[in-house]
Order: sequence, then structure tokens, then C-alpha cells
Amino acid sequence: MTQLDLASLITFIPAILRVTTPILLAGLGVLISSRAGVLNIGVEGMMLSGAFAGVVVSAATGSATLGFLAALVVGGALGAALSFAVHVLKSDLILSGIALNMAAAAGTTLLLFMLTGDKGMSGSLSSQVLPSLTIPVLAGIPVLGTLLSGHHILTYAAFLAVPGVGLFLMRTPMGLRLRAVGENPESAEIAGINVRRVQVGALVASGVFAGAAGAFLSMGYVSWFSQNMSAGRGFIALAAEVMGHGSATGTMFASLLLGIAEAASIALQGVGLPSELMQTVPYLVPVIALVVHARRRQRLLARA
Amino acid sequence: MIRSAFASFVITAVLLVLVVGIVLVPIAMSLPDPLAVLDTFVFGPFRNPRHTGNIIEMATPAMMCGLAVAVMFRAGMFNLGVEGAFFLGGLATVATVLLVPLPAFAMAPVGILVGAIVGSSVCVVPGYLRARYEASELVSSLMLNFAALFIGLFVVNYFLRDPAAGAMVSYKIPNDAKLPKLIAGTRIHLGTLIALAACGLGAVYLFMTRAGFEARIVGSNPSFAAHLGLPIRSILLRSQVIGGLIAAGAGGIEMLGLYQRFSWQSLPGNGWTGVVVAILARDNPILLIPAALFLSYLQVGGDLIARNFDVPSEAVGLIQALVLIVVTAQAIMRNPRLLRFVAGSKPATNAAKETKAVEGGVA
Amino acid sequence: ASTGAALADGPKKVVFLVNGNLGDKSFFDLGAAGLKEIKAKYGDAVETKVIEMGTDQTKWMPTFEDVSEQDWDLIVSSTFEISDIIGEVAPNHPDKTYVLVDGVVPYENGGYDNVYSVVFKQNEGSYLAGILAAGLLKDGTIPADQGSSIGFLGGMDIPVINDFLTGYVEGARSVNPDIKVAISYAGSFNDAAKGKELALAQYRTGTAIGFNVAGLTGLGQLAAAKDVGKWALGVNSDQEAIFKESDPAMAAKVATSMVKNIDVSILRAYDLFLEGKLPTGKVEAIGLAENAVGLVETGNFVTLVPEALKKQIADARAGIIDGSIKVTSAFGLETDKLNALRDSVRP
Amino acid sequence: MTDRPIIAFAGISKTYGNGTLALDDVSFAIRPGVIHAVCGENGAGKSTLMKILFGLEQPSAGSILLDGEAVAIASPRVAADRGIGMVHQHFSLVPSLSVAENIVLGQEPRRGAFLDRAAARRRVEDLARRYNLAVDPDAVVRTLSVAAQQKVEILKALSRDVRVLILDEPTAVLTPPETDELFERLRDMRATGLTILFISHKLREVRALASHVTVLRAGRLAGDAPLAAIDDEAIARLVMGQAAGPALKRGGRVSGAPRVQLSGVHLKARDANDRIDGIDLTVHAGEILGVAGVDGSGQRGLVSLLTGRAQPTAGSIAYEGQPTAGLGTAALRRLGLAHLPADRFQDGGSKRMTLVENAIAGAHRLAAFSSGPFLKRRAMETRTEEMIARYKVRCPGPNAPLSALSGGNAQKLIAAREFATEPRFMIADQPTRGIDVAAAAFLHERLSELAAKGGAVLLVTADLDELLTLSDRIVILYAGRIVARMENEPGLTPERLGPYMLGLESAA
Ligand SMILES: Nc1ncnc2c1ncn2[C@@H]1O[C@H](COP(=O)(O)OP(=O)(O)OP(=O)(O)O)[C@@H](O)[C@H]1O
Ligand SMILES: Nc1ncnc2c1ncn2[C@@H]1O[C@H](COP(=O)(O)OP(=O)(O)OP(=O)(O)O)[C@@H](O)[C@H]1O
Ligand SMILES: [Mg+2]
Ligand SMILES: [Mg+2]
Repeated sequence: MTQLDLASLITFIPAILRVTTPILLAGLGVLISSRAGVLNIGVEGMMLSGAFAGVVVSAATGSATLGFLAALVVGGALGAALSFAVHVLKSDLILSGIALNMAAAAGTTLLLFMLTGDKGMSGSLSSQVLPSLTIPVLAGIPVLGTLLSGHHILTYAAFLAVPGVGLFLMRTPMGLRLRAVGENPESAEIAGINVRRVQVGALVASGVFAGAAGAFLSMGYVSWFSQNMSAGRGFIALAAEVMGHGSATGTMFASLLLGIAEAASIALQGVGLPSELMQTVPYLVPVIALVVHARRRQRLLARA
Repeated sequence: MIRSAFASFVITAVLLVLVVGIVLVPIAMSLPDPLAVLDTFVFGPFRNPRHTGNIIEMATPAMMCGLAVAVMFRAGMFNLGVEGAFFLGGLATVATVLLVPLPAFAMAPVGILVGAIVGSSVCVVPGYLRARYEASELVSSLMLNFAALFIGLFVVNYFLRDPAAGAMVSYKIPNDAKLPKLIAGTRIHLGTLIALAACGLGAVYLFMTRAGFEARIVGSNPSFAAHLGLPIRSILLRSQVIGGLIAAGAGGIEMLGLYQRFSWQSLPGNGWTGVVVAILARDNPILLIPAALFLSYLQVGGDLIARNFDVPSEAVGLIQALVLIVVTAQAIMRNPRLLRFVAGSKPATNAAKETKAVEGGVA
Repeated sequence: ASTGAALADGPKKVVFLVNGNLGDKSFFDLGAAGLKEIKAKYGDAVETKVIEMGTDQTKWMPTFEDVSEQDWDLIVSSTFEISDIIGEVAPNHPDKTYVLVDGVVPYENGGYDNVYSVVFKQNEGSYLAGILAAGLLKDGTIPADQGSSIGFLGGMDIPVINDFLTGYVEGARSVNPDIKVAISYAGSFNDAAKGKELALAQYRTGTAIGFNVAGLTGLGQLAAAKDVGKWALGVNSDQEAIFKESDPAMAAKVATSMVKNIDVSILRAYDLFLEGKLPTGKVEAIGLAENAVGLVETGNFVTLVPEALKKQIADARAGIIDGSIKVTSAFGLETDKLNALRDSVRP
Repeated sequence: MTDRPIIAFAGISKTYGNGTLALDDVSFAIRPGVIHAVCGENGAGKSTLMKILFGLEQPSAGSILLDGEAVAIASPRVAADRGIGMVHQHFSLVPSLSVAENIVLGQEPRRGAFLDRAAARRRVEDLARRYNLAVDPDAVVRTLSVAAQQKVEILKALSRDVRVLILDEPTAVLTPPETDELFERLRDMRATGLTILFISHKLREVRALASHVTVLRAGRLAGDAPLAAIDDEAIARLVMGQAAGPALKRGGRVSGAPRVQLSGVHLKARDANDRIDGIDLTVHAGEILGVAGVDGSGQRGLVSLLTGRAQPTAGSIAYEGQPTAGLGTAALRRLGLAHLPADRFQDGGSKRMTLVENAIAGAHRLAAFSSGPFLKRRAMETRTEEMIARYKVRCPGPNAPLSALSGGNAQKLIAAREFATEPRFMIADQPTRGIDVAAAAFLHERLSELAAKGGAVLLVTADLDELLTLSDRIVILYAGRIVARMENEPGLTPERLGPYMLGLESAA
């Protein structure tokens, strides 16, 4: 980034969207679970497992679509597994989530080794990737083209899912029930809602989103699976959901902020400051944003 | 009461055998000597004093991090800064003993103290932001953990790095600064006693002092605390300071107890262990001790089989994950029928007694 | 000193202790490959085992102590982090032989007659990679519209990574004194997505060819190179080969890889050990002369690199071996000097 | 009208998981189209029986017959399908949802995949019109007054085509006009053939509304009779197992110097129900000043000002002549403030902590309970045992968690704590809401005693009987202002207060 002109800013935008996509997808998953009162700490593990499943199944079938579906199914299945631990075994929600993350890290590595003889990555598998989309007319327009066209299909999916999840939560009967269950399960029970069924559904849906986030890593960003490739994004997604105050658009803006901070820290590597300090940027920016936001909210409340 | 505690213990033990069996037996069966694998996992840690020592060494930071988590959770703060505080505490301790000229006897105590103070910031800052601005401590502590990591790496790179070393590590910790070993043939060091004492003091603090009582009131019902006129913000902050000091002090103790130099290049994970231990111990400082020992025992047993047989280390990770879920499974641990079966008594009669007691109180 | 006399009959036992986890595509995987090669060569005459000790450093010492008490003949481990531990354990087990790859025990203190240390001069190999990268730009093999600078993507700002960097920069400068090098560190060795993003940022700002030294993170550079149609340089093992079958288009963008033959060196150590000629009690620094590091000269290298450049690389190689070219090492280099070097090539 | 019972309980017993025997072999029947009252002390098992009927709890023994046919009511869903609706003692609304959303929750009208909000609103409006209960379908429940929430609860129960409506202490939070209004509606509903099960601690209400009464005592059936065949004294005897003591007489108290003075106090609050809009008020030593008003008239704001949890946006408060500006709860408590909060589990204590901890909290820094930084656990325990004995708190022991107590017993423990400091100024906010007659009388005595000893008491209550029994003077709040001030003279009746409370008249 030698010159900060408009052009270089615009080329920056696809990077932001790429970095944001997995956080946003996983963040929406966290959102659904937390609104149902079962905060999914296991997104990290579900993401990793989704990334793995996508690669393996697409390599086995030669179909990116099937691989992607497998990522969703595996994410969802792990959501069901977490729900089994929480609802049937009545284990601690947080601890079960942590355990799921541990199990996913160990399990994917073990399976990878059994399939390929390599614990590091799946380079020997000819897995498929999901495409990027060029939008015919838009692509030609100078600035707008860069902004809106040429992104990965899951980037579009993630941003389109924002109104989807928002409408689901706020405007559909299921969303209403889900929110009621999350806020006051006894009341929901009294209203004749099967609380457990709603929470199971929420965890499965949450897992599906996490699976999609994982697929973006292994079938979008790169075309292989590598050990622990989710690299903590699940936890960043948790942060995004909390920062977004439990709404889909809020989660989107928080994810974008986190994405911008990360993309900025990447771009700033060139300026020659110690790399360690540049790497703190994506973590300090959200804290600062959180405080600024909280202060403003406090002031508004005080004035009201 | 005691009988039911014993019953839960028996159930835990049986369950563990089951879980380990489910994962381990198929693997063991594929090896030449399946029984030896199981035997090593279960009894191995006690056959060699060094291995038993490993359990205790490993439990030491787990207890302290668990205590830090418990103290903060009890005050109602979901502060995950223990991970970063442990890291930064270890670093600041090493930096102090390396950079500050100190007489030999003062190195360890001053080092750990400075480490505790510096490292605690990772817990205190989120605590302050929450108390002052109501900013989510979950998010800020999660983020500051990583910020602490990279700031720490920066400090190592620019101030502590031993250029003669082939890695990004500090100069060697002077021998005078190291914590004395307690038992020959093991690495058990003074830190273990400190950790045990800390858990004891933690229990005293939470359950026997005014300050701890106030923290628990705030944690269990902030509105009640406000009703009583307790200074909620300063109580919250005080809890985070205590938690942060314990976590960061644990990092310093770990460094001076077991390490030759500061050589962490990523977060060491003890904070997460602390969360797990605290949940297992239901935030009770005394129960932290068996909880930490238990987790470490599983870990050492797992390491032993991974080391001595062709059991992949990932299989050990899977076992540990399953164990975590199972030992907190209320459906199993609190199952009345199971408890009755194990304890051999009928709760129905207990219930009758209890009901009478309640009614007796009426007259 | 020699340990050959201590050998008894029956299969020899060799163990490799991984102070981390396998799958790093670097030290550990290559070490494990070394043990496989030993097994392949000696069959039933040898028993080999790889033990993963994990990332918790407090577990490393107990593992070393256990293993040293067991009946292993040769105990192999790698990275500098393990030096202190071998330094403590080895003197207590004089009947065992230790091989320390990429680390050194303090021989000057005495008592290390049973430890063989071997360090790799990756800076020599990287020097050649630097020549290649700058050379491809200079001679127009990579057209100027692809960019004018070269890139370096490191896992972390640590000595063993920077040892690649110093050689790379010096090699490139030997071709073009004004060459610019975009340098980034990922802060992680397993985040391929971040690696790709960092590489894309370099390519976006004028880097035409980049060198990744970041384990699994670094592989992200290959995906970036494929996306933008620029060039990548692999490390440690032949990265073109990894994707040759599964993703030929990506493999096609790997100009070459700078390999570090850790596996070969372990096999060689075992050969010497059997012959009783393992030079324990001292450190061996091996580089181009020993064929321990070097460029992959098959695959894309053959077709991409013009003859003149090939010759230039060969000349430099000869110069390094005969000592006429000195390559700076990052080991022992102060942070200030390293920063000065990095500043001098910043685009 | 047939005589076959619509509901019959046959030998119902219930033992909770913790071993509490809440119901013991209870059998009685309810005839269709009547209003049937169920009475009993706190913890007698009334709510438990109703929860069983509504499918929220399962009986340990016995069965329920609907129209003579034994049915298993496995969940509220089954109950709803059988035409049973319930208005719960504790609200079961979801605070962040709108009125309409709460009412349709569980059987939402759809348009395609979406919730049909217009239809939901229409359904609520239809219901409101049919039962003459006015509510705003779009209001968010959190912002509603308790009375309005009660209406929503009732509409929600009625929205499912019920034949049987269970009302568990529906009047506990209502003012007399609101109660009268509700009773009108209930009579209308009965006229349309609805069967109503009505739970109340107030005999007056039972007599005004019901035609049949069943009394439970300690989980057993104590009596079952048509109201025409039983007098109040007999019912009271069945409820308590003994005759009621003499009712408390007010008066005889001499008020002294001003203790707390508010002049021109304003409070701007986020919640309009909590606003205070210019109040001048003095509470004297030795008097009980009653504050009446429809719920949401500013009571919460007034209490939070007096307890130091909010600071006036204008005007000033003085405590024994000293201005209290800037003082928080802790400082005021040191000056002699005590507070019996309206929401006992929200503010009054911590459910998860033990009785000892709940009873001593706040006093724990006193020398009696701590030495240096340490607590004296033994002293705390002894003290709590005394409180339990004196306040007749029904509990398993001092180290049981507060959650193990019924609301009434929890309230007694909290009162014991607040009275223990011998306060100079006591704020009693709905002190006997939902509490049985004996316990209420006991708390009334304590308040009276405190005033007699020279304490100043501010009594905020929606129960006009309580207000008229205890108060020396009365002020009525409406929309954050005082609309009437009166001496509590013998002739004063609830009917006289009603118009002020509804804001129809003003005399201040
Ligand atoms: N969920 C529960 N678990 C354990 N015990 C319970 C539970 N619910 C009620 N109880 C106990 O059962 C007994 C009967 O309670 P119930 O709520 O039916 O009384 P009630 O007659 O409705 O009293 P109130 O007038 O206070 O509402 C009480 O002793 C109560 O403590
Ligand atoms: N798990 C439990 N263990 C013990 N008691 C419980 C439990 N859950 C609820 N209770 C008690 O049982 C009662 C439940 O019935 P209900 O809700 O009618 O009582 P309440 O209205 O709170 O009591 P009160 O009528 O005295 O105000 C409550 O008093 C509650 O405190
Ligand atoms: Mg009740
Ligand atoms: Mg009640």
C-alpha cells in the first residue's frame, strides 16, 4: 500500500469480503444457537469438520456440490451430537462445546491420516472447489464491478444469508418460537412449544452454518484440507455474534469490522513495523470498537 | 450425603472405564498386547514415581488457572482472559528475573509478583471495560488473549531474545530464580504447594471472607447486590484483579518451576484447561484439586500409551473429549435410579424424612 | 568419540521424538520420512518409531526421560527448542546416542560425547532461491507487467525462518542490487487461508514471485499464485510434487522449491551410526556442499528457467561451496541488523 | 346444565424430585359452567394441582377424569387440545415479544413461510373485543404494567378455545377497580359456558365470584363445599387448621418529626411507567404512609429514588433534614433505610445462596458477623435460626438454598433481614403480595410495631385492604404525580379511592 488512492482501496475490498466470509457464516450459526439459548461454543470444531468433509467427499465423488453438502451435513450432525450431549446426557453446554472442539481437531487429523497417510494436509486428494461468480453486466462497470462481482459463491451466500437469518428469526413462526425458547424456556413450554426440539434444531442449523464456513476455507480459499485450518475463526465468530447484539445485521457489521481489521493488518505488513505489533491489530480494533459502542449506548441511555 | 457423593464417584469411575473402553479397546485389540495398553493407561501413571510426579506437575497450573476462572465466574464474569494472563505472566516473570538486577533470594518472589501484576492486565482490562462501560468481557478477553500473545512475542523478539539461540527464545532463566524441586526423581516444585495453598485460600476467600461473600452475591444476583447497596463495580473489578493475579502468577510459577527459558510461541492452552477444571469443580476451589489431578491423570495415562504403543496421540485427544462430556453428564451422574442402585438405599424414604423435617419446621 | 562399539546384536531401535505434531510439512514430517527411509533400507534389521509429544512443552522432558530409559539405540529429535532438553538428559544416559537436527547442545561445557548435532545451512539454499527469483525478473522470463519485486512469506519472525530470509535477500541482491522484497509474517503455521491472503496482498502490490516459508500457512501462497497467475517458490519439500496429481494448474505455478533434506541427513546419521562412524560429540553444519539443501531442479524448473540463469545458479552454488561466496546467517544476528536488512529491501 | 363433572381429580398425589410431598391423595370434582374456587395456605399444593391439570407436572399417583374419561395430560399442548387454558401465578410471557406475538406463540397464523402479523393482530383484537379486555397488540410486553400483563395472560389462555380456564391468583397484582373489571369479565365468560377454576387467598373475592370452594391444606383435601353452605370463618378454619386471630387495628400511632422529605422531585426514566413528575411528600417518624395507585403510576420510580438506585433529575430529597443528593443505596442504608422489595426473587435475595447468606447479607460487615476480613459463620447461622423461628419461616434448614422456599416463606425471611437492622425508614413495597392470610397478618404486625417504635414506614401496595388496614395517611399516585392525599379515617372505603387511582379525579 504505497499510495492510498481510490483504486487501491477498491482492490482492498475483495480481501475484506474474503476475510469476513467465514467469520460471518460461522457468526450467523452462533447467532441462531444463542438466540435459542444454547450458545454453540463448538463452532470452531464444526467448521474444521466441515472443511474436512467437503474436501474428502468432493475428492471421492468428483463433485464440489456433493462435497459442500457433506460439509453442511457434517456440521449439522455435530450440532445434533452437541445437542445429544446437552439435552440427553445433560452435560454442561460450554464444556461439551470445548470437548467437541478437541474431538474435531483430533478426529479430523486422525481421519486424514487414515485416508491419505499424511497428518498435515490433503494435497494428494483431487478435491473440488466451489466457484467464484462473475455477474454479467455488473462486472463491466469499473468500481461497482469490483465491489459486487467476482466474489466467491459462499461470500454471496453469507451476505444473502444475513437478511435470510434476520427474517427467519424476526418474521417466521419458527423464529418466534426460537426466540421465545431462548429468552424464556418455561414460557415457551407453557405455550405448548417443544423446547428441546427447537434447541436441537437451532444447534443443527448452527452446525450447518459452521460447516459452510469450513467449506469456504477448504473449498474456496484453498483447495485442500490442512490440520487445524480453522485457526480460531470459530472464536472470532463468537465475538462477532456478541458484538452484533444478537441480530443478524449486527453480526454482519461486527464480522465486517473484524474482517477490515484483519485485512488492514495484512496490508500493513508492508510498512515495516514489527510484524508482531501488526498482528495485534485485528484483536485490538474490536475491543476498541466494543468500548466506543458501549460508551455511546451508555450515553444514549443516560440521556433518555 | 456422603453416601451419595460416594455413589457419584463410583458412577464416574464406571463411566470412565466405559468411555475409555469404547475408544481404546478397538485400538488396543489391533495391537499385539491389548491388555498392556489398558493397563498402562489406567495404572501406568502410578508405577513410576516420575509419572506420578508428571500428574502433579501438570495439575499445578491447572489448579491455579481453574481457581482464577472460578473466582471470576463466581463474581458473574465470563472472563476468558486467564489464557492470556498466564502467558503474559510467564513472560513478565522471566523478563523480570533476566532484566532486573536482583539478589538471588528475591528473584523468584519478585519475578512472580511482577509477572502476576503485568499479566493480570489481560483479565483486569476486560473487567474494567465491563464494570465501567458494560462492554462484553467475553469478547474483550477473548481478543486480548491474542493481543497479549503478539505483544509478548514482540517483547521476546526485541528485548529478551538470546541471539545465540537458534529459536525465538529468551536468555536462560538464572538457576537462582528457579523454584526449588520438592521431591527427588520428579519435577514437582514449590509451585505445587503454592497452588494447593492458593486453592485453600481461594476457598477461604470465597466462603469465609466478607469480600468473597460480596463477590458471590454480585455473581449470583446483581440486582440483589444493588438492593443491598454493595459497590458492584469495585467488587467486579476486585474479582478480576484477584483472578488475573492468580492466573498470571501461575504463568510465572510455571516458568520458574519447569522451564529453562521463555519459549512459548503460541498461547499455551492452560487457560482453557482452567475453564474445564473450574466447570468440573463447579467453581469450588477445594474441588479444583481433585478435578485438576483427575484431568492430569487422564493426560499422563494417555501420553504413556501414545509413547509406548502404536496408539495415535489423536486417539488420546478423542478419549479426553469424551471423558469431559461424560463426567459432567447430569443425566448419568444425577440419575436417581442409578444412584439408588449404587448407594443401595431408596431415596423415597429419604424424601419422606425430608418432608417431615419441612413440616416439622412449621409448628 | 564413537558409539559403534556399543552395538549389540538384534534389530537396532530408532525413535524420532516430535516436539509438536506431525503434519507440519517441515521439520517433523521430514524427520518422520527419514525414519521411514531407514526402515525401507534396513527392513527387519531395524525397528523405528515416531512419538508425537504435542505442543505442551512441559511434556517434552518426561518423554525424553522415558525414552532414554528404554532400550532405544538411537534417539532422534529436531529443532532448537529441544536442545536444552537433550542437553539435560543426554549426560545421564551415556549408553544412548542422540541425534539433534537443527539444534546444538553446548559442547564447550563437555559431557556430550553421545550427542550428534546437525544444523542445516538453509541460508545457502535460499541464496539460490533468491537468485532464481530475482533472475527470472531480470531476464524477463517473468514479464515486467507481473510485478517488479519478489516476496517472502514467513510463518513467524523467528531465527530459523529468518535464516531463509537472509540468504534469499542476499541471493536476490547478487542478481539485482536494487531488488525489492515484500516481507510478511503470518504469526501462525497452520492457517492456509491467512497465508493465501498475505500472498495475495503481496501479489497485489507488485510482487511477481514469492517464497513461502510458513509450513501449512505457506501453502496458501500456492493457491494465491494460481488465482492471480503469478509465481510461487516452495520450501522444505517439493511443493510442486504435492499438487502435481491433484491440482496440476496450481503445481504449474511453483517455480521450484528450496528443499532441506532432513530425511536424508537422518538416514545418513543412521548409516554412520551402524558403521560406528557417527561423529558424536560435535556439531556438523551441512549445506549445499553436503547436498543437504538445494533447489528442486526438475519439473517446472526445467522448462521455466533459462539456461543462463541455471548457469548463474550453478556458479553461485560452486562459489558457496568453495567459500568464495559468504551467506549471512540469521542465527546470532541481532534484531537491529535484521531490521536494517529488511528495511533496505522494502518496496 | 348437566351434573356430570367436567373435571374430576381422583386420588392425585405428587412428590417432587427433591422429595417434597406436595399433594397427597386429593380427590374432588368440578361441575361444568361454574366458577370453582381453590383455597389454601402458601405451599398447600394449589399451584401444583393446577400444573398437573395443565400438563406441566405429572402426578405421582392418581388420575384426572375429563368428562368422566381418564386422560393422561402429558404436556401443555395436550391440555390445550383438551380445551384447558391456564393463567399462571407467575407470568409466563416473553418480555421482549409483543402482545400479539405472545398470544399467538405456539399456534401462529402463517402467510407462506412467514408469520402473518396482521392476522395475529386481528386475532388479538377479536379476542379483546369478545372478552372486553383492552390491550395494544403491538406493545412490547416488557413495557406493560403488571395489570396489563395480567390481561395479556388471560387473553393468551382464552385464545385457545378453552372450555376450562384456570386462574392461579390472578388478582394478586390488581387494584380493586381492575379486580372488579376482571370479575365482570369472568362472570360473562361463565355465562357463555366456560368453567373457571379460581385460586385466591382472598376470601372476599372467592365469595364475590365463586359458587363452590375446595380447600387444600398441606397437600391434603381439607374441605369441599358449595359457598352457600359454608361461612367465612369455617373456610378460614379449613385453610389454617384453626380459627383466625383478631384482625389488626390501625391507629393509635403518634407521628413525630419529618424523617424523609421530597420536594419538587422529578425523575425522567426510560420506562414511562416509572416517571415521577413533581412530587412533594413527607414521611414522619412513627407513621405508616400508604401509597396507592394503579400499578405503573410511578411507584417503581418513587421507590428507586428513595432507595438511592436513581437520582432525581430535579428537586431534592432530604433525610432527617440532610440532603441526600448523590447518596447511593449503601449510604442511605447506613442512615437507617430498609427496603422490602416488590420482586422478592429479583431484588430481595439470591435463589442460589443459602438462607443464612440471604439473611445476613448486608449486615455481614457488622462486628457481630465478621472479625477482620473474615465472616463468623457460626454467629451468622445462629442468627438466621433465630430469624427462622421468630418469623416462622417454613424451610428445610438454614443452609437450604432460598430457591427451596415458597414465595411466601422467602418473603418472610427477607422481611426478617430488613427488620433486623431496626430501620429508621422502611419502604415496604407490596409486602404481602401472594402471601397467605396468616403470613400477611404477621408481616402487618411487624410493620405496625416498627412504626409504634418510632420508625417511618412507606407502604406501597396494590392491596387496598392492606392499605386501609395499615396506613395512617394515604397518598394516591397517578402518572407520576400525587393526585390525592388523605387521612385514613374510619369511613374511608376502597370505592372512594378508585376514581383517584384511575386518574378520573384529583384532589391535590
Ligand atoms: N418444582 C418444585 N420442586 C419441588 N418442590 C416444589 C416444586 N413446586 C412446588 N413445590 C413444593 O410443593 C409444595 C406445594 O407447592 P404449591 O406451589 O403447589 O403451593 P401453593 O398452594 O400453590 O402455594 P402458594 O399459595 O404459595 O402459591 C410446596 O411445599 C412447594 O415448596
Ligand atoms: N426446585 C424447587 N425446589 C424446591 N422448591 C421449589 C422448587 N421450584 C419451585 N419451588 C417452590 O415451589 C413453589 C412453586 O409454586 P408457586 O410458584 O405457586 O409458589 P410461590 O407463588 O412462589 O409461593 P407463594 O405462594 O408462597 O408466593 C414456589 O414457592 C417455589 O419457591
Ligand atoms: Mg401457588
Ligand atoms: Mg403464591
